[in-house]
Amino acid sequence: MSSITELMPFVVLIPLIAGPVCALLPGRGLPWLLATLAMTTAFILSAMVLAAVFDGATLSYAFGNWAPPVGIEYRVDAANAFVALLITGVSAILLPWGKPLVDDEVPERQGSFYALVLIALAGLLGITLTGDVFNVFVFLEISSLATYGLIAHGRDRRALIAAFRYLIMGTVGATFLLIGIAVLYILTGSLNMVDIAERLPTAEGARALQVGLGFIVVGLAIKLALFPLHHWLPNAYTYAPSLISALIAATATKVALYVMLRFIFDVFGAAYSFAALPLAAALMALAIGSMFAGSWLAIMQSNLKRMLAYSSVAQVGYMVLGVSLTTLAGLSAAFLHLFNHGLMKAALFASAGLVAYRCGGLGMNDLRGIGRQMPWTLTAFALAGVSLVGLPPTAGFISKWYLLSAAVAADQLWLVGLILITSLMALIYIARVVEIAWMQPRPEGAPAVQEAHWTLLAPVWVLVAANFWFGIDTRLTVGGATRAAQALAGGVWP
Amino acid sequence: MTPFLAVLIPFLGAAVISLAANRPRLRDGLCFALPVPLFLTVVGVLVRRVGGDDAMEQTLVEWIPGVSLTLSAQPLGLIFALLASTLYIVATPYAIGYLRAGGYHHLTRFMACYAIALGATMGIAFAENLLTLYLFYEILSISTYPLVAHTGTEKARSGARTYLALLLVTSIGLMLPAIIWIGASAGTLSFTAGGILDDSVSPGAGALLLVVLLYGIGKAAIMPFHRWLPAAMVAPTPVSALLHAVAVVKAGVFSVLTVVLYIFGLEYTQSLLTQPLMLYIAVFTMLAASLVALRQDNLKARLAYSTVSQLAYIVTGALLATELAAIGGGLHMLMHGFGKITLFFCAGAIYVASGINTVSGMDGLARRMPLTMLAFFIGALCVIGLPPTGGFWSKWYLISGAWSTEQYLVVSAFVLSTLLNIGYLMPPVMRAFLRPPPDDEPARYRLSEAPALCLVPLLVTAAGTLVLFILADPAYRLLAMGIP
Amino acid sequence: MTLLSFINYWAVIILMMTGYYCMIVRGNMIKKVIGLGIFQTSVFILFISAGKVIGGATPVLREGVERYSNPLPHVLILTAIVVGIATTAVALALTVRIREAYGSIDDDAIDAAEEDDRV
Amino acid sequence: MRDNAILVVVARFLIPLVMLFGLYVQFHGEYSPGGGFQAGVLFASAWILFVFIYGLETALRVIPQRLIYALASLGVLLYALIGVLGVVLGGHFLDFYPLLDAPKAAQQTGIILVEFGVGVTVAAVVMLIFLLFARRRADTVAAGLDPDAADDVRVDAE
Amino acid sequence: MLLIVVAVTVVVTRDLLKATMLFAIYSLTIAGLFATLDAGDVALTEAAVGAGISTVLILAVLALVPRYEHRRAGHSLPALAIVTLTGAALVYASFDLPAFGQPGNPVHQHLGAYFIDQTYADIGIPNLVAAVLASYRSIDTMGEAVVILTAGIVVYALLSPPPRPRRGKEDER
Repeated sequence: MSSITELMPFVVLIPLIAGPVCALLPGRGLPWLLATLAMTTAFILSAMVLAAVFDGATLSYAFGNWAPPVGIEYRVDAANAFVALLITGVSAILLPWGKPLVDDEVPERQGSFYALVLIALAGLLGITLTGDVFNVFVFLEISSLATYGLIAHGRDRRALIAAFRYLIMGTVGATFLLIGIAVLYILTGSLNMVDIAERLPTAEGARALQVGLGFIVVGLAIKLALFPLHHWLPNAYTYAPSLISALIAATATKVALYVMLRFIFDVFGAAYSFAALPLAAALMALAIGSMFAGSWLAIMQSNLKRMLAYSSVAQVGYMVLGVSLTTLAGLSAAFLHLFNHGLMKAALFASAGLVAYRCGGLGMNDLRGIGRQMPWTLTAFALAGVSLVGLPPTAGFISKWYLLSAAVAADQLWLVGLILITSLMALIYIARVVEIAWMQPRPEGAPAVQEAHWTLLAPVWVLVAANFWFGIDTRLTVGGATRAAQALAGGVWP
Repeated sequence: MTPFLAVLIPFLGAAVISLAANRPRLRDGLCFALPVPLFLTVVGVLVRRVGGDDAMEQTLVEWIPGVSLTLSAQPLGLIFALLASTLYIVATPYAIGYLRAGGYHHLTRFMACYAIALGATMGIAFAENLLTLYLFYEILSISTYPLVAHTGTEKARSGARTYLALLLVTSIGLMLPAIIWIGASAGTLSFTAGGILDDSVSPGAGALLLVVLLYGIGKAAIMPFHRWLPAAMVAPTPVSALLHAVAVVKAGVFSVLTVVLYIFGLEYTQSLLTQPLMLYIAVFTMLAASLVALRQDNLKARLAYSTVSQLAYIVTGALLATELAAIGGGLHMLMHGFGKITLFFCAGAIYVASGINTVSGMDGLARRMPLTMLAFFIGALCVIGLPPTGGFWSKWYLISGAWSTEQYLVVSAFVLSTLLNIGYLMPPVMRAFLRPPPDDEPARYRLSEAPALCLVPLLVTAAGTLVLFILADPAYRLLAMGIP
Repeated sequence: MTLLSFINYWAVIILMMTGYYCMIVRGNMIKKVIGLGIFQTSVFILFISAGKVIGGATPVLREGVERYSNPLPHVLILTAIVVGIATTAVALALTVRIREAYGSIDDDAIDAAEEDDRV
Repeated sequence: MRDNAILVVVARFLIPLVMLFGLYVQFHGEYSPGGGFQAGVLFASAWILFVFIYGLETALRVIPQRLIYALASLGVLLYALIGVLGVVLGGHFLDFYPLLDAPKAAQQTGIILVEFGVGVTVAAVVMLIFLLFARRRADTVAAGLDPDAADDVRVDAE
Repeated sequence: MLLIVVAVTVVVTRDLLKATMLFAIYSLTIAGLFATLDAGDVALTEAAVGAGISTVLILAVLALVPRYEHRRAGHSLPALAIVTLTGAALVYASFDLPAFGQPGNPVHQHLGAYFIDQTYADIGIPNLVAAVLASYRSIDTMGEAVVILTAGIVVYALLSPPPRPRRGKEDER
């Protein structure tokens, strides 16, 4: 137990240190190799960490051996170990996949490119594991700054605009978070999450605290791309290099949601948060807005990556909806969907990336008849799409089952209808792509497209297989999600 | 020889067929071979079950706390599995022959999806609980979509869209919430003799659930959610024959029967407020679809509406909620399966051999395709329900069941519908045998049957309907085992 | 509490909102970056003024000084300033590239160019 | 500007002074305000002054761009190395006590070393960024483009 | 008050050069304010960063972009509403914030007191800010160094490829 505590911070530190090393490496092979190795090691470590906290334990690691709250601690329970496993796992699978695509899209200066990838991931992991509110801000900025840079690597010139607008929105979000942190600090004199939670009762009832909570939630909602603060997301996902789209789609919004929950539940306390502000109602309204706006806009898109990006907005809505039910079951469903959606979106973006790699464009016209020429890629896309729609036996079905059950258990039957309607909307946009790719003939004169190499396909299929595996064997995902919810809201919510 | 093996074989087969994509001979060989072990397995399970073994329950994994992915062999499911696996044997050569003769492409995709659909059908037949059934139900919907859209023409795509949309909208929008609701109230989803809902939901909720579930099982094609079935006729005929006359639609009515028998329970169903409502909707579907069928000139469309009507027989049987009627429904599933696949095989053979796909074009056809038309005649008899075919028995039990509950309206509807059946199935036969060909072109008189790969299967199934007339009793006893 | 004790906060709030307004309304990218700077610095003032103790001294230990201001906010703000300048640098680099790619750094012009791209 | 004698004289005098002050701030940070970050900025500004007076090419001959780029990473790595050293010697990450036997001296050593790491990174990055911005115009001209080309959209200047 | 005036002018002016200069003055004033609030380190940094580096950088960019801002059609009322709303929320909050500079405020009770009392015993250096920065909260500072490095790498990646002629539409391959 103690040795795993000693190793735990290295989930963050390995990529954080490997990043600068990567920046110094020349050529194309070495930086990639280092990045892959670093993320694989971090994945193994985080699996060990999750195993150690699975039965409800909490690990705490004090940096510099300064006991918290004086120093900064990393504090891990089932909730963040679960999220860390998703981040490291998805990136360990996607990095090997992305190599040829990166060679294609970012031919030069790959050392600095992979350095940014590692730093961005380290930042996300840092946010996930830390137990200090200011440290959240610092690591949030680390990952955001690296992400802006990575998005700007996209080949299309619109990538620059996307990065700039994301930068402005992201910085507003981070500054809002900072204002919230300032309020917390001024009222309690502490920065450690547990310590603040202990001291807050003296300040309860303060109007400032309500406002602080509001600022933190809004700031993180920007990062989360919750409707109506989602405008930065579609362009950023669309024009980023394929590897980056897949990586951030699978991880970044999830981390934002996690840390928002951490603030709501652990720092402010669920009892306070949901009483001080009409948080449940607000989150529910925004979640429903996200679900419908995201799904509707996804249907309207003619670019595959953009469509997937809007679909992410909708899926974030499901997660927030789970939280807004204010029951343990709803929160579990949110965590479950957080994990499963990471898997399915990674698979979808990865197969879309392969299509872009082989056929150049991602407009619906470029996709016509592509299924016959890239059967393995498009089959993977279709299967991951089945998971997104939420049909059995996929991970997406399991999330939806739990979300629906939670809504039924919370006597919110009308939500069941809304969830199902948006699922059917997902069906529309996925089925449309499948139909165009498989059932339409290739346009006259279009160049023949070759199926991607099996080394590229293998990681995508690993992700697809994971979608099916976790659709049948749900012990890890459901167990992890239930325990994560227990860790956050156990004893507070029914 | 377990249910699990029966489900596994087609899925493995699909994988092997895909891998053999680049070696057509090997692939075709695999396609021919695949139904045999499947059939033997189902027979093996049947023998063990009849021989007094238990239900051979197999749990693969605890899927969701309290609900497992479980398979078991129940009498009704065995009948269904036996029907599908038997017809799969004859349908495979027919499909290969038809596709070759028609010059279709993408045979690998076709055969792989065909196999997956069969696997899903086996899963539905052997499902031990509602969620497992739902799983395979959805796999069946998805895996048949590429088959319906197979030709890739605009018409095929739009038909397939309707098909998939209706099936998924009903199953996701109605069936899934109903399942969740039942799971939340009853605490279990296992199929249990006598039902599980009895005292866990209020009568009003139970009544609502009946409606939601019956419509949620869109594959049963109760009006107004029947549109997918005619839409699916854009598929190549082997698909229509095996899937839309047997596997898919029978999966729908099988689900209805199972839900009524093992989720609601017969007594509870009778007590529900909406039982008469749904019964009359089913009766209406039965008559209305027959009337529509009368007016269809396209042969496949006529058969499709006939299927809608015949499915409503089975749903009516289930909703009458008596032992006799339920057994009649189960038997009709079997008999209609054989009869309708024969008719579709014939329709396909006619199309392949002569390019004719309308009833009005069939004048004098018997001179060119006597064997096919003979088989068509026998199949029609079976669907109408006349001896010496198996269809007679199933209709007999259905009417007896209705009679015993003193639902005279339903009885008369059955009789009326039978007359309508004759009205829409006999004209093609009459035209083919009695009328002369439209012009005196000598070629029209030459004997030109469809290729052997198409012809033999349809003769086999036609013979099957006759054999079932004799074998109805064992089937009746098997079904009676499962109905309390 | 006197009105005086709020003036500090209110001044900060006004500054904050000025910067915020500049960021979201101004179409020019340089202006947005400057607005960002103003917005962030005003939050820094909030922290630093929270750390002030009236009659305190700079937190460097010396003989004969009893009361020091709180060092912790200073540390946080040092970090935050660094983060701020890092963001500014990235934003400016992006601005340069955008100008090169689009020939303008104004939102309206770029929106127009985006429309062209989409066609 | 190289021709302006007065400027050169002043600069020759000023640049070492600023650098010296930078070093003072770097290593005297424990006693008075200042530390790695400020020192890095000061050092970089001395370098920028140097660039203004002697030109970019001369400056790059003294410290080439690749070196600046490498130093930026090396500074962070120095910081991380000290952190890992704490773990290797049996403590936690960034634990300075295990570095030396005397606790206070150990802490001070650790602080000085990590501050030096920060200083190196900051100086290198500021130099790098300035370098890139300053060179951009020259690069643009070299690429045959006119950096002052009118905007695609009409400018309605005041 | 001076700050507000300067800030508003910065926002209003459309001459970017003027705005930059005013922004530098703004930063310097802030630095002075920090110094009077006993934050010597922060004042020094703000002066170096706000008035120094960012001014130099913006100036360097202004050499590459036009000096004047375009006039924008109309004012954005929704934006103004959002800003007012946010401001109002903060004013609402400010009523409950502790009074300025009182030693009894929570901020000074807990960690602040620890650092002032214990640092010399723990570490033995007089500059508390340096001690907290580099030892107690050293992982934050490492994060800060990484942020700077990231900025360096991003700018390097963005600006080191040679400029290309402007095109109407970037070709895809």
